Amino acid sequence: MRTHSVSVLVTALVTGALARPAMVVPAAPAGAAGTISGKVTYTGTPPKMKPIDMAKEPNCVTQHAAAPVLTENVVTGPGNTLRWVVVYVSAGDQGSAPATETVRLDQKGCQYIPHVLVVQPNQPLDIYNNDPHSHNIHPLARVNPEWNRSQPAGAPPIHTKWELPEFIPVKCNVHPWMHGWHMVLTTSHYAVTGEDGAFTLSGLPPGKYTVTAWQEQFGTQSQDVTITGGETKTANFVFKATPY
Amino acid sequence: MNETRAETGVWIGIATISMSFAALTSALVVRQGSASDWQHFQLPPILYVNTLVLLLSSCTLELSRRRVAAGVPDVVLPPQGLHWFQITLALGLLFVVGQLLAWRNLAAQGLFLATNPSSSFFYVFTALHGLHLLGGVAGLTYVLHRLTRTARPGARSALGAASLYWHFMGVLWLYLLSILVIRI
Amino acid sequence: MPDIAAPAAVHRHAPPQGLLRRHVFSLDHKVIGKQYLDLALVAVCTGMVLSWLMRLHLGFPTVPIPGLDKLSPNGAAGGVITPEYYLSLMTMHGTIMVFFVLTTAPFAGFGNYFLPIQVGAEDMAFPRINMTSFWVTLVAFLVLIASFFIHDGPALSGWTAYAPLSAVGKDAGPGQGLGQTLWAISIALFCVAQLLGSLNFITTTLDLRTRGMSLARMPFSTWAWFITAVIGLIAFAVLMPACILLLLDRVAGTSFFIPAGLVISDRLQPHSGGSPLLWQHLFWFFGHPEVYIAILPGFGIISHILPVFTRKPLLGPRVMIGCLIAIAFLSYTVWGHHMFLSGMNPFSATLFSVPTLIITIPATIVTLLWIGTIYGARLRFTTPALFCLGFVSVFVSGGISGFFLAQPSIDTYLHGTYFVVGHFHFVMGVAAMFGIFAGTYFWFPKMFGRMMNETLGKWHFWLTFIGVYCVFMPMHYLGLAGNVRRYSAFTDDYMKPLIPLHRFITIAALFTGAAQLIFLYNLIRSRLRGPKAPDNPWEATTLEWSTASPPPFDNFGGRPPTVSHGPNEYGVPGAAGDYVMQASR
Amino acid sequence: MGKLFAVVLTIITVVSTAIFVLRVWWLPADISAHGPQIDHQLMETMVSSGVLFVLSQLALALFVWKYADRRDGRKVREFPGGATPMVAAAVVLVGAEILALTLVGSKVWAGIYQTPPDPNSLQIDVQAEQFAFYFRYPGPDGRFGAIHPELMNEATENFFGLDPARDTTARDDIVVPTLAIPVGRPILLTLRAKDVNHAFYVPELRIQQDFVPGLVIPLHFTATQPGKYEIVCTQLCGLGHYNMRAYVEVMPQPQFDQWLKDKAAQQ
Repeated sequence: MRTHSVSVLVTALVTGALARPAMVVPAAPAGAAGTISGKVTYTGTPPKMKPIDMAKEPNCVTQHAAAPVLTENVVTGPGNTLRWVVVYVSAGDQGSAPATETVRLDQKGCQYIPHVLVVQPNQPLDIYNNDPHSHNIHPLARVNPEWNRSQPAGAPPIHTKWELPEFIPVKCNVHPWMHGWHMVLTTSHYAVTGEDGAFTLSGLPPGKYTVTAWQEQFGTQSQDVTITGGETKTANFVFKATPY
Repeated sequence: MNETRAETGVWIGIATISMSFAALTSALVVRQGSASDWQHFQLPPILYVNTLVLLLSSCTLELSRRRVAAGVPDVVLPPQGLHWFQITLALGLLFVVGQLLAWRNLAAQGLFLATNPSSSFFYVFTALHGLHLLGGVAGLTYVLHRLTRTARPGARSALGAASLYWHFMGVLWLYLLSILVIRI
Repeated sequence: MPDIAAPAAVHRHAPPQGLLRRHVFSLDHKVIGKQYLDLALVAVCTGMVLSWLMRLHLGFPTVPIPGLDKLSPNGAAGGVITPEYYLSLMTMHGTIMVFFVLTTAPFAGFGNYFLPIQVGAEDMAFPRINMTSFWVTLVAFLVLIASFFIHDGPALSGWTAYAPLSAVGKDAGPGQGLGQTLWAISIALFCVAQLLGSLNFITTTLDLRTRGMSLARMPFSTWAWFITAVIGLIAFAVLMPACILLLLDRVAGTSFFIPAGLVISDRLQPHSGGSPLLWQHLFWFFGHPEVYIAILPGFGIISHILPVFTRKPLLGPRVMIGCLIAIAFLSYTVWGHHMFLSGMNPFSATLFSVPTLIITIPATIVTLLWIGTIYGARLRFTTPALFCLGFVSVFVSGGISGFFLAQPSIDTYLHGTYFVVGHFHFVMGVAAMFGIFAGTYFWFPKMFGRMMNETLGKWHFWLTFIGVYCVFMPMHYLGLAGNVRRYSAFTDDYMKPLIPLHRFITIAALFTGAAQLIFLYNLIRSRLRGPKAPDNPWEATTLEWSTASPPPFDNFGGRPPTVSHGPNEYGVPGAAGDYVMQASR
Repeated sequence: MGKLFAVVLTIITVVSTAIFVLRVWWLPADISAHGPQIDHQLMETMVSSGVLFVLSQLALALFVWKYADRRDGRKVREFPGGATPMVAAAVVLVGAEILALTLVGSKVWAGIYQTPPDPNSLQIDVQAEQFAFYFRYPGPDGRFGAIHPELMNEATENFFGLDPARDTTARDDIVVPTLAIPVGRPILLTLRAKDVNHAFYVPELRIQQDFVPGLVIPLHFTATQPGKYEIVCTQLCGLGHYNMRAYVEVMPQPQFDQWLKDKAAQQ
């Protein structure tokens, strides 16, 4: 079985355990909330980010004529930083408010923007097709019901949501190179590392937390962090990269 | 004489069923050749007992038919004819029970429908034959009901047709058994 | 076969009493025939609406169709048809038309109604089985239609349902989950119904012919139904196990048709060793005889009706029957021509192309016999006559394009293009339909005791005749240009310039479809308020015209006819009214 | 009414035949070595069946025009000679035509599908999947890496499920979505399907072959005209069937070598 799909199963089980935390939101304690921040880097030689050849879809070729799109399974930045890593509180979370604002996923230039999208259970999700040709969204959900729908050019956005926590790989059936992830997390304390590989989890009441970092190719790592007052703790993650 | 309609109907039914099993046999041959994952397995010995039971039931049915034919036409069924007829039905059901035992034997060996292609075809062949045999049992009971209730002339030709179907079930099983022995 | 003495008129079943027994669960072959025809009518309306939706999508892909998103929120959000919904429409259009219209109407519908009367019997050999086969067909139709209303929508693997797309299950895409399972169950049920129906047809033809009705004196339509029943018997007996194996592959995890190592929707499928070509062989062994099941009753109806309106006997009646039998035999040797490029051994392509070309000889003879019958005729242009002439012309057009597809070398280019779509629509979608229209206009007076309106009938003919040529002849040009079939949109550079031709076809299809509403209106109005029909409005000779309209419960009012003449006694010098009835003294 | 039918039928026949004869819509120009034979076979069939089509339609129209019933009580006349001339015409005419078409046709077909490929033809591995074609060149070592279905991962562009870590021959394989071939050189494609049935069809190359899961099907041809042509799928494979397009670029040998080097660099 592929390495990262094993990791998907493991994390799905772990987050599944958190599926039904008491949803009652404890009143914020008197002291200020703490934050955890840090950086995600890698060691070793990461797989080469190959240019994606979109010859099949001329519209996308013209859109990316200037800068060819690279594969996004391992996106490295200056200083061995890793992008698209989801860092979240996997244990010790004292209940998170269910998110209500709508999350937007765009399909532009035959790419999913953002590549990794984090939502909370039952959070409204709108999927737009901004390309002049049709796409076909196929989230390969196992825990949630799987669905597979086409979205012709100019079709109205698909309004959907995910009920159960799961890490769902998403692919476009019409453009095989188009891949993305929908991470359904029960906690509201999460962050996705950007170009600089940095993340900050803020608004954490004092308590003992397990912070987990997930990367689609290299799996997950966890660290325990204890927050006593309003201070900022650092937690860095280093993934071991292999070229293939 | 439209009395032959029942027999003509059964002959056409026989043609249909043989065509279906011919199609399944060709599917078996093609499937066996198309990949190297064909694993032969030992046929449960009870199958041979079942075969004897089925052939015996054909003999008893023939005896019963001769008794009925020898009897005075349109008179209520002579007792021996009825006696042999009921034995035929019992043997038929015994055959079906025997087939189920064969299935349990295979299941005990861990060979289920989807385990490998040879067991798939074994189950499909025996299931379809068993189904058509139960159809034959239903036909025989219907004929028995018509014979015993009102000895209308049509009933005797219906018995002829039903016994023709039953003998075909036996022949079909012999053919299937040979295919199973050779191929699976 | 010696002349069979007419059976003592033993009333095996007395006329039914209750409303339910008379109209719903009836044992009377005439009621069952009408029920089949009504089912086919509903099916053809459904099929035609599906073809409208398909053509609208191909001609004008971005134009939203109002109300469609209500029928299928997933498939056509905002009324714009998505590719998977288009393929579902195509699959259901094909399946409904081939099975529930072209096999049900000419064979089961007219055959059930008229075969017993034409051979002088009072009913089918096994009335209960006959009733069962109708109700199983209806259940099969409902199961098929049900797949429109499930979450994932109907199957999308075409009416041919090639494995592994049809065998893998929901991983293969939308519609391939429950939708494909319902498709397979519906077709398996349909096979059961057709096998029982064929059994009835053959037994009735062999055993229940009245005194004097030897095989040689049977009308051509009876011959056609008899031969179609024999073909159907063998063909559906092969499709039945194929559907069972497909269902087992889908539900029980067996691997009859699914090989090892398939990665579908990023999942390695848990199957191994199956052969997709095995499904194609089993399907097309049924598939090609099926297209003859659709057209042979049409041959029978045209050969039955043409003499009536040319007032002269059919040219070469023995040759005609010989050709029907020859076509029946050859139809089982040609199935490989659907699979020239399917990965089958190329040597067998040459092997299959020879009988495919040979089968054009009996088809040509049949056409020449019809044209020869019109020579020296005294043509009466009633609506059934016009539809017969239309049938001959359209069958010629459809048959000619068969020459191209029969040769593997040309099929290399034309396979999978609109040339094939034009070919089989001309032969099955139009010629067989003209056979059904001719049969309806010809036998309506006998079935309902009322005449259909001739003016409406003629309008219906002219609009449909010209319409079908405008719809299906351009498909041959699309095929030559390489336009691939079963595409829901034409985004390829070399297909984009063909879109204007698709728009023309779409408009023509809408007009031709609208013309069918004239036929529908004529049917309903004539059933209610058509003028009373005499027993023999067309001055025909066969047995159904020597009894009342509509015929009594046991067809001949207790007096089974004695047949003294063949069905072809037209233009007889010295006979009263230039024809001699089959049952005349 | 008879005259109207005859006129309408004649117009339909004339218009349909004219569109065929004038080639308003016609095959694209052929660019393959075996193409002219197929075009010739098509033209021969077009002419012979066109004649058959026009004759029978016009005969039908003529008879319907002449023999409408004018209630003048004239007798019906049988076709001179009865049915035998019909049978004879069908057997002789159509039989001869079939014989000719089969004899020539089978040689054309054999030339493409029954002859073994040219030994020094360029071998390219083609994989069709739900809804794209991918082509694999052996790379400098001239050997293809082994395919592992469980390793197939579109996100990492590992379409053929290669295992470069352990399989050295797979390291230099070049996987691209465009089929580039040198002009004039025989090409041998090995077609394999990843999931369901697909097909490889290039109208200009006059070549078409289905992909069947579980089978590796060889297909060989030689392109004679440089240019960029479209490869489309003609076997229903699911919702993206209409969009499974790829391009075949026929280029002179030096340009092809350069193209291959550039693609190798990107692997």
